[in-house]
Amino acid sequence: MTAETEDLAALREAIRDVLSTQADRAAVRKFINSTAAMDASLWAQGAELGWFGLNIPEDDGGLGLGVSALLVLFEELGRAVAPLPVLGTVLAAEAIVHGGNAAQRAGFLPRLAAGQRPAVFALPGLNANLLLSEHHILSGDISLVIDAATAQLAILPASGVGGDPVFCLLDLSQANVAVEPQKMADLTRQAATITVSDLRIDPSAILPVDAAAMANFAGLLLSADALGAAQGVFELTVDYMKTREQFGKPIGSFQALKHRAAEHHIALVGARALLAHTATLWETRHPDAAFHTALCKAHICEVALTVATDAVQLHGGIGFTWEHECHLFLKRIYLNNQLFGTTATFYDTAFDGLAESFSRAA
Amino acid sequence: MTAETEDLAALREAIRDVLSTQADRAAVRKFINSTAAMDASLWAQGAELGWFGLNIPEDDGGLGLGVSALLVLFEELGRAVAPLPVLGTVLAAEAIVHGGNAAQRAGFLPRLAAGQRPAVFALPGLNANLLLSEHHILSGDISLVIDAATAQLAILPASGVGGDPVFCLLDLSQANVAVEPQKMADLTRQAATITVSDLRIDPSAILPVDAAAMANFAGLLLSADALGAAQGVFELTVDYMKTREQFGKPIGSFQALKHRAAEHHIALVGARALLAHTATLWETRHPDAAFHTALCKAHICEVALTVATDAVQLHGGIGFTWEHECHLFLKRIYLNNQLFGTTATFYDTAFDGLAESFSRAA
Amino acid sequence: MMDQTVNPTPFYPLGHVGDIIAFRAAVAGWLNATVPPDWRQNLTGASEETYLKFQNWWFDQLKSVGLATPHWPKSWGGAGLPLSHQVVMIEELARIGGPMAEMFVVSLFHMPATLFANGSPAQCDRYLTGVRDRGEIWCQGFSEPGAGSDLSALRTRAERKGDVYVVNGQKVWSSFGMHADFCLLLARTNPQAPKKNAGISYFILDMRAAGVTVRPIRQITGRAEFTEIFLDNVEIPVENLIGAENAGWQIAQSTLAAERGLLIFEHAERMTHALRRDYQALTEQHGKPLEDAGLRREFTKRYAELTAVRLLIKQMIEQGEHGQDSGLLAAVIKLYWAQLLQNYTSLMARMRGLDAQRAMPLSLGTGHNSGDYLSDFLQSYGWTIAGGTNEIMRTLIAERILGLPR
Amino acid sequence: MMDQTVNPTPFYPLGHVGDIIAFRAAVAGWLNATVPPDWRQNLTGASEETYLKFQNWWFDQLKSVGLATPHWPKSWGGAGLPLSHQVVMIEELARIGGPMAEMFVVSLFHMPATLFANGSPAQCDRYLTGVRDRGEIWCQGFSEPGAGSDLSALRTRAERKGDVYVVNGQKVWSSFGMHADFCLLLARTNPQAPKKNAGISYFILDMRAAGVTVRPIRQITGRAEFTEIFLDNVEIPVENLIGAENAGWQIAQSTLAAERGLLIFEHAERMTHALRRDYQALTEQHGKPLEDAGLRREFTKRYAELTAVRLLIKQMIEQGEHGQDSGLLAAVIKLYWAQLLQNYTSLMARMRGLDAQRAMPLSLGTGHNSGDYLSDFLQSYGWTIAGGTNEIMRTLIAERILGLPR
Repeated sequence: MTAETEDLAALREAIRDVLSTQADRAAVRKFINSTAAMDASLWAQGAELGWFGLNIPEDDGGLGLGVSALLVLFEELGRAVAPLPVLGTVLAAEAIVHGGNAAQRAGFLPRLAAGQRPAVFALPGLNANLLLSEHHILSGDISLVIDAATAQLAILPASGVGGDPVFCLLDLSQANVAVEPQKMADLTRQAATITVSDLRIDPSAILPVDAAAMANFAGLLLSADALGAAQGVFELTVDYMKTREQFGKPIGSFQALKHRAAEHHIALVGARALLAHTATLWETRHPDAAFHTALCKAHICEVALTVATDAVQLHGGIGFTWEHECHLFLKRIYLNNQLFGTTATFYDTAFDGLAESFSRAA
Repeated sequence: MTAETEDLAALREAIRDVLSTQADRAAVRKFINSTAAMDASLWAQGAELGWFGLNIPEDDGGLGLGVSALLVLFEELGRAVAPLPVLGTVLAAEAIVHGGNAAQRAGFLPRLAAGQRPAVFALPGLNANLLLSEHHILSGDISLVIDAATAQLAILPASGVGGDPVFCLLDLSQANVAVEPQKMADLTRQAATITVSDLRIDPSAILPVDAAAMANFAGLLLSADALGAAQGVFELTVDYMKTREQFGKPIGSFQALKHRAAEHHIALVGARALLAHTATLWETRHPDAAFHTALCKAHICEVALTVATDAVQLHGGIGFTWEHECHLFLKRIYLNNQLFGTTATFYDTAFDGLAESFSRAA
Repeated sequence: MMDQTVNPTPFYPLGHVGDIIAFRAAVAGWLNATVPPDWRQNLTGASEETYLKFQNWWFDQLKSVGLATPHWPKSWGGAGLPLSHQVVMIEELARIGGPMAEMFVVSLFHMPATLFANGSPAQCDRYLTGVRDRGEIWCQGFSEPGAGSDLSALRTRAERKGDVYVVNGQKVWSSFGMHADFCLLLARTNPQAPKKNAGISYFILDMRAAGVTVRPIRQITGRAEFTEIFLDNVEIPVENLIGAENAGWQIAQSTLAAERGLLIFEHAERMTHALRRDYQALTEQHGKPLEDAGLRREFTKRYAELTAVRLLIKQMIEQGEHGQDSGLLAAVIKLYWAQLLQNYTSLMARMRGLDAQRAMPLSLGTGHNSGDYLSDFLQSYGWTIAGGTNEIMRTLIAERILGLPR
Repeated sequence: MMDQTVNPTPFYPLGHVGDIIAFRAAVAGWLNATVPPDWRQNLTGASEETYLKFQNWWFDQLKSVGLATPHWPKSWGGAGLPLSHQVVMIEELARIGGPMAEMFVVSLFHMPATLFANGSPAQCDRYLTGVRDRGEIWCQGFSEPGAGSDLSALRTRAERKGDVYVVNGQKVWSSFGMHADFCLLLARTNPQAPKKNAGISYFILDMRAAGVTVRPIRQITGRAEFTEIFLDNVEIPVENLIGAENAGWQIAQSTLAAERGLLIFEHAERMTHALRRDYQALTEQHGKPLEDAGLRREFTKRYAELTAVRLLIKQMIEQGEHGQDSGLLAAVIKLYWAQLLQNYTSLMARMRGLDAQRAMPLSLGTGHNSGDYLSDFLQSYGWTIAGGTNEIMRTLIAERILGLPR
């Protein structure tokens, strides 16, 4: 692992700059206290800066900066607990880049990149109950689709003839599609239940999707978001420890608290190295990229949850209040832990990949 | 759970008194530095005081004081890291009490109770390779039998006709039985490999044994031993923390170390309550006794290992030396963790029992 | 159900004191007949007003059979129940999953513990009667923004002026302050005292006095159970001083020691039943009993710890019954319980997967087994931070039990 | 194998410096031709004498191809290898599971780091040559029974008398002191210095001087790698003072910072290969790849941490290559590695079950992957306690990196 390239460092700074005004504490607080499903001005700003197309090829209207750039974005969004429903759009674009035909690429990717069509992507699972009939009629519902409250386009899993999973690309603004927003414990993001009644799906809108690869890709973004959020809440905590006094001394001078902070620091430093390395594996299309991604999701989300859980404790009473931002981080990280698979399942995926990598090398 | 009864407290004090002279640091050290397979004088003392027959019924020549008394003995032995190969004898007696015929009870139990026949008991497993033929000829070997280096009598698992496990009672001093001692990392106990060549087993010497119950019973004794050892090493550690100075202060005044000590204390207090309660369940023949026993083995040995692992760290360099007794405790506890099943397997047994208890109560 | 008139039942537990089996049956029978089976649903997404009404209703139900103040001595109108019977009462309440009288905790435990030991006869008479007969609600005014773990740093000032003390300052973390009639208040009467602990006095504050402003503090679950109390030239009559002037620190110790035993016992008993329900729900969700070995073992480990802490609580209760001081055991239990609760609720939130991440309507007054697993986890900080943080408890255990140097 | 004459091989790695691929191939080829495949077996249950002979033999092998002092500048007879090549050398050594030159760690790292920065030309000449040409062995005499984590409390006294310092005192935890020719010694020259750190001087001690007694300390693995050194009126010539009198504390910092990067790198690379061997052994033992979900995840978590720490080490090495100070990153790596090593070896001991509990003959010089899992775990305390305990590292990280107040 080398230090971040200059390009990425510049991108990080630019994103952080924007977020420091558009998604500062006041803005996040305002969003949370509003009934809005998304912060439209932040979305517009992100669109203008090309955030949604960072990883979309230039030929498809994106910036083609690769996965590393996307990870910088997600890390910064996490660090700011920014209320930006970007995950769905990025995942939908990834699915179309890999599985869309020329017309779909041309029709959707530039608009996704430009933030003109907020989108979502979902995987099969307990909450997915969509059926695609022999005659390509889609019916049923799928719940807890992250970012769906504000989406216009969706790539959703359905059970096809014979039970095989298929992925359908559909417009959510049609008459026979209903989107029912679902608030999450994480106040900075929303989900929705999407109900489809007898919607005809054009055969070309059935996309070939590598579900495992998509789960991994989502996991990578979520681990960057979790790392950023953990870093954010840890910085808050260290600052607080320097100023808050008890027994006539800053609480940061108490050795037991110091030692816990040191443990959090080294865990975060290790997590950051793991993530940066995994980004490199992606960029070089290394065969170990997939299992390192699963490792990131499992390990980084776990580390982040440990840090955030203790951050509230280290803040004491004030960290237990709604007004303080600690809980925004904790809840966001907790959701990241559970999205697109749990820590346990991602560790299992990582182990299988590690075993495979051992036998490949043997 | 109530406080310990007066009888048990008196027994504990009596045992501790004996061990404080017969198994003090010097005696333990002397044993470790010797080539002896056991401390004969400690064995004789234990025999005289009836330790081996604490849980053997009075009619069979024991003291009939029940499981609670036995647990007090094991806890005190652990606390003193006493080199007394008593586990094997107690397990063999338990197997004969439950599975022996009248002649075997009369023939063996009084002598086991009196410490005249050191014995061992083993369960089927990876290290057991004994076969009992159709004609009752026993052959093969079994390794890592705890306490076997000094035993005269054994109850050993063999694979019978059709592969079913059977348990054979045999005299180890016979010509076609060889006992090869195996030193363990735990310096206070030894094991052996027992090799049997074409030994005829009388049908009456094939004992009905409930292997799961015996594993549980062994687990209970081992958890008492582990708890005692953890308590012993923790007391050493707290004492050391009060006197050892660094940076001009006793290390026990450093908050980070204090907090770790407090965590160890509460874990040990909880473990002790769990063990005492489980003893009560045994004495009342409560249906939940078995799964609580598995819970004790898993949880108490785990707590003990955590405490002992940190005890060495809290001692710093001195704890890393052979001359200091820290490692005797750590190694004894580690062995307890692995004997008759691991923490993982005992947690699994406990869970199954808990689930069964739920459905029983439903 | 909340405005239904009290229905006289054939169960009168107090008629069976001395026969513990009959007492248990009577309590169980009465609870079955009294606790509305849908009370949890009714309080899910309910307004604070509904909650307040329900708490008052429940207190009245308990009062109607003499069980509102079971642990108070008969001389003060309590049931004077032996501890063994209080234990039974709590066990049965936990078994049926009945409501907790959580709004009355200070009224039932802290205030009387303080007044029994230090109150004047007139104070006892007025305020104990107020709780017993009228269900008056008390809150506690100890912590301040600058004095959390370090109470001795408190800055709220009480100046004697003739027949009153004039009080100025700010209190924080007062549970149910918005509903409280009275407050147990610590304030500094002698700022010149050489030790910071000295110079503090203990008052009864009428929450309706002029100059008292209460502001709810929303906690991370979304619930506003705590309050800040602002005191702006509030006049407290001198007869509302408890004990001697500047003796507040000592008196506060009896307040803090008041609640531990039975409250944690109730929580632990409730967790025992919750764990079983959780086991069943998870088994249904996953089709078989927790087949994931890692999570299953974590679950089993928590069960071991729950068993252990219940045993320790019973030990403490027995010590109390024999008049032994169990303050140090109480500290062990507080720390053990706080960590167990946090670990257990976090495990449940993880085992429940994405479903546990939905925003759910608040389930008021259902403690840490609301069924909203993430909320229960967040709620657990109430135990790890309030009433002595885990950190304070660890230091106390290390110094007072293990004898490690300061 | 140990007395076989050096067999000239076609591999001469130093001939390929600059072409890293060819260099790697040459190193690998040389190692294959040189490292006895049975060296681990030969050192299992071996005597200390056999071990000493083997370490010397291995040093000679390295020397014969110029790889004994790869990181020393050419001006001092080293290979002056670029860091990138040293990394390759270590990677290949780890891959083949070759021996570590562990007895020479102080000779190769601490002594030269100290002398390059603070030694006189005569000192450099004498002692660097001694290691390079004659394989002289050095040990470190810093810690004392009363000065472990707190070095400033050291009490060994050196009094100037004419041309010598007369030294009295006791040192402890000196690795390989029984084999050492020389010792890097800290002793107090000015007991009246106002700060305890001042008043300490830094000496070169000849271990064969009159009054030096070395006693091995057996550690919990049974191995005696450490020693105590007793100093009874030992005379050290004044020319063996390093730097100025009373400047020892500052000079010691350069000694302590000497080793971190490459040594931990070597250990981590070795663990990477050990982990793979362990995976295969466990898969064979259990018939399938770690089917227990709980243990499997713990194993995978350790793999994640190993990956992370290897990346951090590479980052530190690159910083070093660019002349950046990486002292704080080194502290992070030391703590991270120590905990990882202890957790990994403990996991392996547990996964191996009862088999890992046998007493096994010591496997000398095989580091923390001897194959005796319990010993490896016990050995790991060498990392969590020595060279700055975990506790010292945590405090350092909290104060120096996070800026938390003292």
